[in-house]
Amino acid sequence: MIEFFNVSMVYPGDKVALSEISLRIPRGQFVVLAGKSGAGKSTFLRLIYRAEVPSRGQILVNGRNVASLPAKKVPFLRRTMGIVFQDFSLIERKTVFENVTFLPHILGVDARTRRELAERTLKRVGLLDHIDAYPAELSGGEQQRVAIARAIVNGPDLVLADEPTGNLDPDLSREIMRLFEEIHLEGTTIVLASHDPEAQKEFGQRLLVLDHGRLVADRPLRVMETEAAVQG
Amino acid sequence: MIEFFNVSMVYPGDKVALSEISLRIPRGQFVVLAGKSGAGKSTFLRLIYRAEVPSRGQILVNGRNVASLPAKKVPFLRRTMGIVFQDFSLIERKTVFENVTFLPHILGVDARTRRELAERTLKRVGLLDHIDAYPAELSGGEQQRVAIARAIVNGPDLVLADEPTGNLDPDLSREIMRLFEEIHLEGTTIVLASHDPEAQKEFGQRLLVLDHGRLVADRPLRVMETEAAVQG
Amino acid sequence: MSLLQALAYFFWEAVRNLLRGWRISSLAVATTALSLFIGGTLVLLGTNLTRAVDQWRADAQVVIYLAEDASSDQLAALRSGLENSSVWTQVREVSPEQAQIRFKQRFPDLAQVAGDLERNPLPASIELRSRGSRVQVAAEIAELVRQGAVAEIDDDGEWLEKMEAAASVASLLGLLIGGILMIAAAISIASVVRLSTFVYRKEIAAMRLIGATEFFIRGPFVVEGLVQGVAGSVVALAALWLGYYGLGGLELPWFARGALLDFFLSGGQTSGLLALGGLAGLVGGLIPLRERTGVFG
Amino acid sequence: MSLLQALAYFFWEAVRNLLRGWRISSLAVATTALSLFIGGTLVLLGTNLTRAVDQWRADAQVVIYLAEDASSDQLAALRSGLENSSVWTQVREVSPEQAQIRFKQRFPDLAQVAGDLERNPLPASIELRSRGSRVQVAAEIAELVRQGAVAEIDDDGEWLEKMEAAASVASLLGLLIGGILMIAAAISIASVVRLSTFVYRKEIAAMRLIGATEFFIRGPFVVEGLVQGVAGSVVALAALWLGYYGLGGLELPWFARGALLDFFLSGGQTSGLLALGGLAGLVGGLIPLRERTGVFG
Ligand SMILES: Nc1ncnc2c1ncn2[C@@H]1O[C@H](COP(=O)(O)OP(=O)(O)OP(=O)(O)O)[C@@H](O)[C@H]1O
Ligand SMILES: Nc1ncnc2c1ncn2[C@@H]1O[C@H](COP(=O)(O)OP(=O)(O)OP(=O)(O)O)[C@@H](O)[C@H]1O
Ligand SMILES: [Mg+2]
Ligand SMILES: [Mg+2]
Repeated sequence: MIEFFNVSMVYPGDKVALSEISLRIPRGQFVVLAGKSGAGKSTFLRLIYRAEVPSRGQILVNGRNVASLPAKKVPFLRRTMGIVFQDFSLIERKTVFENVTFLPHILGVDARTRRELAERTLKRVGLLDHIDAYPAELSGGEQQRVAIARAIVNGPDLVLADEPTGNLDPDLSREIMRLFEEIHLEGTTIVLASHDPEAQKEFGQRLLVLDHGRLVADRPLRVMETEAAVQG
Repeated sequence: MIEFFNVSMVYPGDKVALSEISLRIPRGQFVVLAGKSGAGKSTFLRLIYRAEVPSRGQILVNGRNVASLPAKKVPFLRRTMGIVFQDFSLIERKTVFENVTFLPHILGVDARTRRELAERTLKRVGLLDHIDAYPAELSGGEQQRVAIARAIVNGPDLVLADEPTGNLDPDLSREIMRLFEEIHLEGTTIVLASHDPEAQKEFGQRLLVLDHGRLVADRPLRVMETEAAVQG
Repeated sequence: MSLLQALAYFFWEAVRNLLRGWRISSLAVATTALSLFIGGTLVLLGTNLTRAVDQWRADAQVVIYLAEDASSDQLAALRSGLENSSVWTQVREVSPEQAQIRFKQRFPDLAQVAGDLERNPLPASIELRSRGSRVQVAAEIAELVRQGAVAEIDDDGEWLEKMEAAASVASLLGLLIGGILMIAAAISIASVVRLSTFVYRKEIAAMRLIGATEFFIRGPFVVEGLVQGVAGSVVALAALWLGYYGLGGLELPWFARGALLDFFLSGGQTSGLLALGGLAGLVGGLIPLRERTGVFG
Repeated sequence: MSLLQALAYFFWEAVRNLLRGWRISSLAVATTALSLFIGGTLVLLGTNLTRAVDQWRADAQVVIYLAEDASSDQLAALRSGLENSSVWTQVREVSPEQAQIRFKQRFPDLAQVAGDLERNPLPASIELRSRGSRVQVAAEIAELVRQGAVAEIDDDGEWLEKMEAAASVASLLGLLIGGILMIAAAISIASVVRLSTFVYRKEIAAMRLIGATEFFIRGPFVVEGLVQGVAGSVVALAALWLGYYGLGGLELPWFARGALLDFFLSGGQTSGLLALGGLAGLVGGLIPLRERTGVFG
């Protein structure tokens, strides 16, 4: 489903964010992307949703070269994905409800169905109370959960999540990770960047580790029975 | 140094963020503030630096009632503090160097001394390479470290840090927490909100736990020997 | 979403943005209104001035003072020549007696003095009003002189030339200023729309990141420009109307009244103004969206 | 930071902001420039028109046609009365022969015809130029008529009145439009400064959060307004200068040339325009900062 062929990303000013990455993520896999701050995790995801075009190499998503996709087609690529951005990227002047159902809205889903969709999804992330609040009226963790709700509301094939639990406490983190697990079990491909050692130990099927833009580890993950041991 | 007397904070729309908090944080203490997402941690800090005025109760900082401080005096209050904001609040159009030395600059520190200050502080947070970058050119974790550098550059008496390691990997988190520990040992009072169980176990002298705006725990912390056990 | 739904969505988004960002949008509305107000004032002025000049042209006279020793044959020939010419719209004879009465009316202080004079010094004259160009009139005058019965000719034409030149300079200037201002209005709306895309660049980026097409992102901004332009022209029309009837209540010199206040804008001019505002808004809303380098890059 | 350092800091911050946000600031500069350009054009026009009208007033004549049967005593009395009056700045006698020569010059086609006439029908006249008000001139004219030697009086004054009214309406309109436009410029700059505080509201909030005083936060914005205003007036002056000398190269009717192009702005007017721009900018920079409810609340 996602294939990287010798992908390198060099930002203006010769900052190498990724170098020579080649890998294949099959449909339905749950991939955890780890690495230190500045290792290139966000860049890796940004290349997949074509927020950035690789300096070298090719990226295929469902067999399509995303770098050569005409600008007009990019929205249609992104609509097949649910994306949780590291900085949330919420729409400031829209309420939680409007943020979560923005894409359904422009896709022509009627108001009642949108409300239902939003309520169902916000319930999953524990934010139903705040459905009519504006982002500025929410705590950091609440904003993060809105971003997650927005990413999954449409039942996308592929979910890209950049540090989706950075602002959440351990219990809530684990709940959200379970949510991703659930979505994964419904057949969704997930690529999730995370610093959280819990996430890296308990969830996902495959761990990719980046270091200074290089892929230094790529190994299968198994769910480990450490949950009880580390409970806060 | 900081005293809360029956402090409650109710946001517009009757959202109770803090209720009836009374406590005293003596000079030089390292306090860790824990609690679930939405528990009121950011609000607690925001009240101390007068980004918000309590709905009821009084907050004294160095014996001064911050709620009754005239607006003109607020900047002078904040200058005695170093603050790390949950959303970083970096100045977009200024470089890392300019962000870190903004306050020294307007306080009349000359360019050479500012450069020295910035270099010394950025080295502590491991960002010397990015001294001339703009915030948009940094990764999430790098931006967070700029925010931390800015907070401590002036050697403040009091450091308020809201989730300062949310975007950092465990190793870097620990390094940054050690940095706070170091600053604390120089006599600085620190109030640090964090979800990070590591931070809550390894660092600080006192743990405050908020839950739905109530102070549900206030207990001393000792450094525990768990570091090796949880290493990622 | 169907096209109709999309348009409704654009409209509501635009209205919402305008209401929330009213300080920003009021700048564009004000600039448009001001431009159209000044443009409209100049149109009004031009229309009224042109009519006033037409009026004066109609009022302007060529006065032929008849020679005292003109024979009655000469006079008859002169009269029939004037009657048959197509240049003159009015031919009125003023006898020396009528001239004296008029003189007394014009200088009432002197009425007695004039009456005391042993002889009426005022000659008979014929007052003519003309239609047609200056050249035609000049040719006719030449013809009159040839007849021999004429002692002197007094022609308002020179002054009229000045007034016509003044009116044409004013019209030219009005068109120029009006044109510049309309461009300014479009640029101003464009700037405000561009600004509002800039102010909300993060939101726009967010929408784009989650898969909104350019059509949906830009639509509300185009409608925003359009609404601002139309709002500006409505404000301008209201101000013109108020100014027009406000001035009507003042004591003005007859000249100013004639040049300013004879006619308000016609229905065509009014809808033209509205259309111009809408056009400026539409162009203003579209310009920033065509740029591939900016926020919409 | 000392005050001088602070001002230098404000200035550099302002310039940096303006350069980075040049699309935003060019709107304010353009609006100011446009306002001052139109204002300046009207001032130029007003100055030149007033001078032109003065010129015409000086050129305007009262022509006395002498009665053919006037006695030489009457004529002598008339002449000495005219010479001794302070109202007339020029007294020129035109003999019937001179009148005929002039007539031939004026209507060259008819020169032959006029020469053929058995008798010169043109009367002798005296051409007067006046100084002083219409009332004084009217009184003098009355006096002349009383003398009895006068056959007819032809007075340009009525037309002059129209021109003067036109000039005064133009000046009034100029002042009005100029005033509105200056206010518009200040409002526009204020809006842009307010906008730029709005666009960078997060940065401003960040600065405030880390302990910057209002002085340091607002300073650069005030200077930004000032720089925009001055830049606008420099652009306006350049455009005026170009337009003035550009028009100078065109073929214009004599009237337009006289009314438009006799005098460029004086040094005082130039510095006045610059000062107005600066003032508009300063006011524009200060207005949004006085509001306690907005970004600076
Ligand atoms: N400006 C506001 N208006 C209304 N409600 C607000 C506002 N800011 C915060 N709240 C509400 O107050 C409660 C506490 O918010 P606060 O930001 O203090 O939580 P927090 O403990 O920092 O959470 P997190 O760990 O997610 O950052 C939340 O439920 C939030 O929705
Ligand atoms: N727009 C940009 N211009 C220049 N350099 C950039 C830009 N974006 C990222 N970088 C650099 O590329 C490197 C990788 O950034 P990236 O955001 O991918 O890191 P990350 O792994 O997501 O880090 P974090 O965990 O801190 O979010 C960093 O060193 C960063 O400074
Ligand atoms: Mg990242
Ligand atoms: Mg918080």
